[in-house]
Amino acid sequence: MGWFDNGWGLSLIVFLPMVGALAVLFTPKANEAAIKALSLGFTVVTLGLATLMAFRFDFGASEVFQFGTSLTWIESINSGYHIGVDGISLPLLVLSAFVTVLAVIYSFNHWPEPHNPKGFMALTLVLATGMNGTFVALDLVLFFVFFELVLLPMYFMIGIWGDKAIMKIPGFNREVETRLYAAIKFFLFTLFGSAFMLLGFLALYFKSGEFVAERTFDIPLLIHLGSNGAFTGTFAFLVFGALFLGFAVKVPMWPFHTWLPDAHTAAPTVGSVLLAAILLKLGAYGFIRISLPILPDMAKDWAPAIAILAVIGIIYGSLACLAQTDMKRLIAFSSVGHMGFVMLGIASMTSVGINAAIIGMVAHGVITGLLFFVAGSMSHRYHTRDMGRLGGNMKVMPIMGGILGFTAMASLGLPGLAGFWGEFMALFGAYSPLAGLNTTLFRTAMVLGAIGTVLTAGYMLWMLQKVNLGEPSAEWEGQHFHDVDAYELTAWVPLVVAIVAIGVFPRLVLGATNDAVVSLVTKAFGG
Amino acid sequence: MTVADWIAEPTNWVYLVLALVIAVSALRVVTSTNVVHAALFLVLALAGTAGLFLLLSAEFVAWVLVLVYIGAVIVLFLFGIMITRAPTGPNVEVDHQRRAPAAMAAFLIFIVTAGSALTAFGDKQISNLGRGTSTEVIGEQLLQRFVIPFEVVSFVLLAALIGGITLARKDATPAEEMAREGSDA
Amino acid sequence: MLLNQFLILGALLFSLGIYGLLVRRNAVMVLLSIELMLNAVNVNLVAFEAFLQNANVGGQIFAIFVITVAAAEVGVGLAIILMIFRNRTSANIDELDLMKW
Amino acid sequence: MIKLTNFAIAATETGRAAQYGEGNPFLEWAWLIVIVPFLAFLAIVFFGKRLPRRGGEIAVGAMAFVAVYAAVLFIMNVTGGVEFVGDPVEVGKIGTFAIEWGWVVDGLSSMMYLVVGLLAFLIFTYALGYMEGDVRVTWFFAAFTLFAGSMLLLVSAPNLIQLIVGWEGVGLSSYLLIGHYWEDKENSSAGMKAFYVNKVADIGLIIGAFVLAIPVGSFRISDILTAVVDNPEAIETVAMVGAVLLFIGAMGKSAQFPFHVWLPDAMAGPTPVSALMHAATMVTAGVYLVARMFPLYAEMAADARGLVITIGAITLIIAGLLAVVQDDIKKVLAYSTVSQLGYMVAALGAGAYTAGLFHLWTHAFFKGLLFLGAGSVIHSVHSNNMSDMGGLRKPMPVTFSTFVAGTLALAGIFPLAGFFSKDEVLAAFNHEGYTAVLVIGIIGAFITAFYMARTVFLTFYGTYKGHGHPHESPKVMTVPMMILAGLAVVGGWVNIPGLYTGFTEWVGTRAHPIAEHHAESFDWPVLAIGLTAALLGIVAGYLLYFKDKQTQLERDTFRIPLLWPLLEHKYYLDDLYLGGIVNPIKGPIARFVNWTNSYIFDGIVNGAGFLARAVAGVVYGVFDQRGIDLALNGLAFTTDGAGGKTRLLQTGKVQQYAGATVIGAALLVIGFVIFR
Repeated sequence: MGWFDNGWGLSLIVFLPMVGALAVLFTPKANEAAIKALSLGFTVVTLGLATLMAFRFDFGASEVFQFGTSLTWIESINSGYHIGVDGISLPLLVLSAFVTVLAVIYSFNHWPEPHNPKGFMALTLVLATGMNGTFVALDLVLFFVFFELVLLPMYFMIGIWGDKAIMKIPGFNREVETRLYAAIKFFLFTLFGSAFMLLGFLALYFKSGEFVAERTFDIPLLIHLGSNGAFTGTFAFLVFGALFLGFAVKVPMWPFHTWLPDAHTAAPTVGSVLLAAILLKLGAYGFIRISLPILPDMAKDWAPAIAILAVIGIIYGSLACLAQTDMKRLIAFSSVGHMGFVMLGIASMTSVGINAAIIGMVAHGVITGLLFFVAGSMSHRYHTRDMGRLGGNMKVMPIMGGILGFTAMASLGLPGLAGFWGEFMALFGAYSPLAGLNTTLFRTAMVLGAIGTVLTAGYMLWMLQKVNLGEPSAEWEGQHFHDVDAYELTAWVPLVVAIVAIGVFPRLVLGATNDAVVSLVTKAFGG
Repeated sequence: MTVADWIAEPTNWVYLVLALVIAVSALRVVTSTNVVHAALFLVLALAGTAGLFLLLSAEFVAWVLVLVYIGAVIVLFLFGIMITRAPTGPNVEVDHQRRAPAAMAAFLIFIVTAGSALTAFGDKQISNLGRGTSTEVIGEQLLQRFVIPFEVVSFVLLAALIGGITLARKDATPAEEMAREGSDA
Repeated sequence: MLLNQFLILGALLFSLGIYGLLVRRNAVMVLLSIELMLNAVNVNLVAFEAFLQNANVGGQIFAIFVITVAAAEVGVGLAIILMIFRNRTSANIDELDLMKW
Repeated sequence: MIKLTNFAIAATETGRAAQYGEGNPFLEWAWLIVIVPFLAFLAIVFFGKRLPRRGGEIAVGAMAFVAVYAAVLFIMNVTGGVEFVGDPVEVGKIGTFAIEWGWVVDGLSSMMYLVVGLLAFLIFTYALGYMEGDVRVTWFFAAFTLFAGSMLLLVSAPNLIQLIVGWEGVGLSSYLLIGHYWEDKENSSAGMKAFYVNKVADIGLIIGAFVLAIPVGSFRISDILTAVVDNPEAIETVAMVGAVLLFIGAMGKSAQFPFHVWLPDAMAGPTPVSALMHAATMVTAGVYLVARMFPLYAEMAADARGLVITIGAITLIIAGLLAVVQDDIKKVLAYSTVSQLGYMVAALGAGAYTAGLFHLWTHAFFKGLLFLGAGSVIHSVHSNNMSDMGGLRKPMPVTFSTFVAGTLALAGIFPLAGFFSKDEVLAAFNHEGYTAVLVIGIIGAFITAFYMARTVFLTFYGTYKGHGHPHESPKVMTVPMMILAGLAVVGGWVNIPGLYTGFTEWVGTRAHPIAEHHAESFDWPVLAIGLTAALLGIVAGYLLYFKDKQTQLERDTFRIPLLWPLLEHKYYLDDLYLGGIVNPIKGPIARFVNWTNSYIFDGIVNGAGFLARAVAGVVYGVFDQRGIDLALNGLAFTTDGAGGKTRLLQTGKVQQYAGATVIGAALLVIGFVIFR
């Protein structure tokens, strides 16, 4: 298995989906069965490799980058093809491969209009390459390339297969097609952030020339420099600010979140799932992988600001949820709140908080992914997402209602299910932040975050009451609704199992992350 | 140099007459409502210019102008007018309604060029005109010192020739193309 | 003879040409205006040649070049006008706004 | 007459050396009683529908297992004492803090295992009959089993994280079961209310856990309590805050003032649910938590106990008063439960560990029994309201007799269970010097007896006012009631001061023994006063609601608020009513209490909800959609608009371009000339 360990395995995980995308492109459009089989095959093999990697991963040395390789890539700027996984990226990589497979399975009989499975599958596979690549890249340029690669397929997914309803933009006397509005907003917003991020990367690159012989984009090397106090002062402050903008938009943190509800609402089901499950994680992952270790001093300076924004996000997202009538939009706003917990964990700058962030991300990935699946299937059947018109779903479609209820419970952070650990540990981290940070501020943030959990419970139960409980409205009388079908079950049951498994046995995630996080925190903040 | 001195020079009388002819006919070129008239006024203006060239003892250029321009180009124009069935009668709207901005632009350009000429050259005289430039000198220069521009210009002419033919050649209409494809099949 | 009397006449011809260029609707007449402008250039070239008394008569030779290029330009220009006329049965230049956003 | 101080004062350690511990197979495998309900839950969800009783048999079987296993553990504790902490399974590590699943078997938890297991078994059996033919009987049993599992997980928790997991698990099952008939919005709203109120209180629990865990470096309860005992410096500074925060969590789960509002609404669930969860077990989780952390409260955070006892006392009196004015039989019992929980909490607050748990123990039996009886009645007359009942003594003899047994036990009549536990609580108040609380407790005893008497008389005596023909419930329901009635009678005999105090030893068998006072004999004056108060309460109820059967209901509305009939003849009382002296004074007070309950405390909850919605609307509508989005869209539209305007310049008309070029060039030259 030498080949597997020395970079080929990881490269395969990253690029197999891309190969799959090409294969799909060369398949005749009419041959849908082949397209489905190809995309399923490629994603399953990718997941298989990722699982194999998880099994071969040396958990005793999870702070070391494993399975990696470092090749020359763009010589003129000394940027290399440097990849590798450690305990922080492994869970996210597996999550990404996992959710992609489920998304493909779900797509088998849920094609959003316009049909065109060929294009949709190809985009999904390209997206998978971008997502996997971001989690394994150890070179800033490589990271940036993968980070941006994700944008394009998602833009087309939203823009082509999205919601065709005409929406009125609040505050403006203007009507646009939802999918176009959302796609453009998503693209521009993210690009806006990425521009700053790239600036930050370049600044690091040029500054690194002062410390090493050749300027470098290499993340481990930069981390080494950063933890030895290379980057300080106004320079570092500005660089952190630039990276912050780039990542915060992607997370998204309040007040950079407004693209998210629109994008999630307008995207086709699979798009929403991938967006919620993986794409949002890229930003927070960037914080953990790049911002914190490379610029530890600035991270400390910025931590209160991050914490405040995170808490505002939690409360704000929850309140906004309570005002929604559109089910998908509610779930989208819930992401703002949940990612607020992730960011609160990161802001605490402790091993507890960062562990919380990672397990929170994984949990949010499986839970919100499932929520979007269910919401998508429901709107597929009812042809509406208006919660005022839904109701009594437990009577109409008991299994789907049950899964929705289960997932909502997981989402509100019920202990014993995956969502609990992220929230609980994030609050725990915020209670005792890194020494030197303002304890009062962080404890206030913790209390507000805890109130946020109540609000979360509030809107989730409210949604359940509106959608699941009560009597079905007269509108649906006499109509036949097909309860969960085989494809949906195949796609959902693994998520349900994952939610329970992580909830009961969080070591699935923490076992990989803890040592890596502790090492990161020790290196960056000296313990 | 006073106006009186200027008037005293006989060539200036000739110049004045030619300049008036050129100016008036140029004005008619751009104001005439009839295309044919405009073209003919252009002939007049060009003829006047040829006269000016003679005055400046540039005989070869003067005759080239007459032959090429008046002889060939204007004929081409008249063909063009006829082929495009340009409205030739009076009372046709040959101009835009936006004359004022155009006039302003033209006037600005006039001010700029005339102004710069006046400031740059004041009352510099053209003197020692002698017997004029011989065609021989021009021929020598053209084929010695200016041979490369000469070749380039000839190439441009060739390109223009091919381009003109290509453009003006009548393309087959879509219907005809269909018919042709059909016969192929 | 003053140099300026030729230069100002050239300027006048050029301005009138510009006026025509801007104001004419018919493409053929626009071409006529362009000829006018080229002619103004010729006047200037020849006048300067006379003024400078240069041995290699560059001004006159360039006037000849200008005449030649003008001929070429008229040939191509008319061909284009012809084609446009075929396609749109009009040689009015203000109806040609394909370069619009 | 015996003086108040005439009993032994010396405090004795209750801890005893445990005979059973490490290595005992029963203890090593005790985790089964937690796991089996969860497995049963899964089995019911997936296979329940296909079984003849739609999954009920799995639930009952699992509970039988739990009950038997718990009984074995309990007997082991009774015979020799049990103290055992299972090897925890580490399921994750965050920094240096371990997340572990484990189980604890000691005196306290084995008592709780037995209470949960036994009552769950009996009530599940009862539910087989009660829920027969229900729309979602399978789901009912699934959620009910889930509850049992969560409750056992909570009780068995060796660390605060597991406790929180179980804690929220019971909250979830409570939500599911209260809203069991979710076709009506009222029911699902009641479930949500319970969940919210608990969730708010849980903030206290969770933060309290942080507060205590940080200085100790572990979430293990044993580590925290060891620190309390052996290493006070580490934890002293946070002990008070942590204790108060944990108690806030307990207040939510145990429905203490001002968090009690959810419990009466929770009666929207099926009656077995009310019996098991909202009377016997789940609501005692808060009491259990305080008891589990008692060493913390006993010594370091003694000031926090002031809060505990105050809350308990307030709760017991206001809830008792409220119970008097209810017509819904289940609501009477619900307020009664709140009131009794107040006794338990106040007892713990007074430092009487054993007394609080003893009342928990007896209360579980008789209140469970009362709810089952109420359920049996409701099952028969299809109404919750006592105004639809009456005269059921004859058609439902078993229900009647068991209900009366439960009533007497609750009222604290010798020699039933409630007598001993309530007396011990009151004696503890007296001994610890909380005279005011003692007075409140005695008044509470009177009120308890009074409203229970009223309930019995309105339900079983007089004339039947409902529709249809009431009938006795089937055996599957009456047998559990009879067993519980037996326990309600004898349950208190395990802790008779001066005679047999086994219970004290049982619950005192734990790793960190509690130093508390144990009387060697009854506190006779308190006993006498308490018993008298209870008897007077029953007499008062008799006078008001038994005599003159024809008009008992009509007078209900007038007489409920009155404690008056205790002293006055009934005709004279009517005169007083008619004279309008008492009614204006007393009526409004009870109504005021009721009003504050439904308007102030309920109002705060609802208002908070509405406020949140309103704020949410403003935040979303004004701020998000018009603020941030506006700025963003504004930017976009400015660009767009500017583009739209400027594109008009792009006419495609060559001549305009040329004109512009010419003018531009000319101006440029002029500019050059001017600014040369």
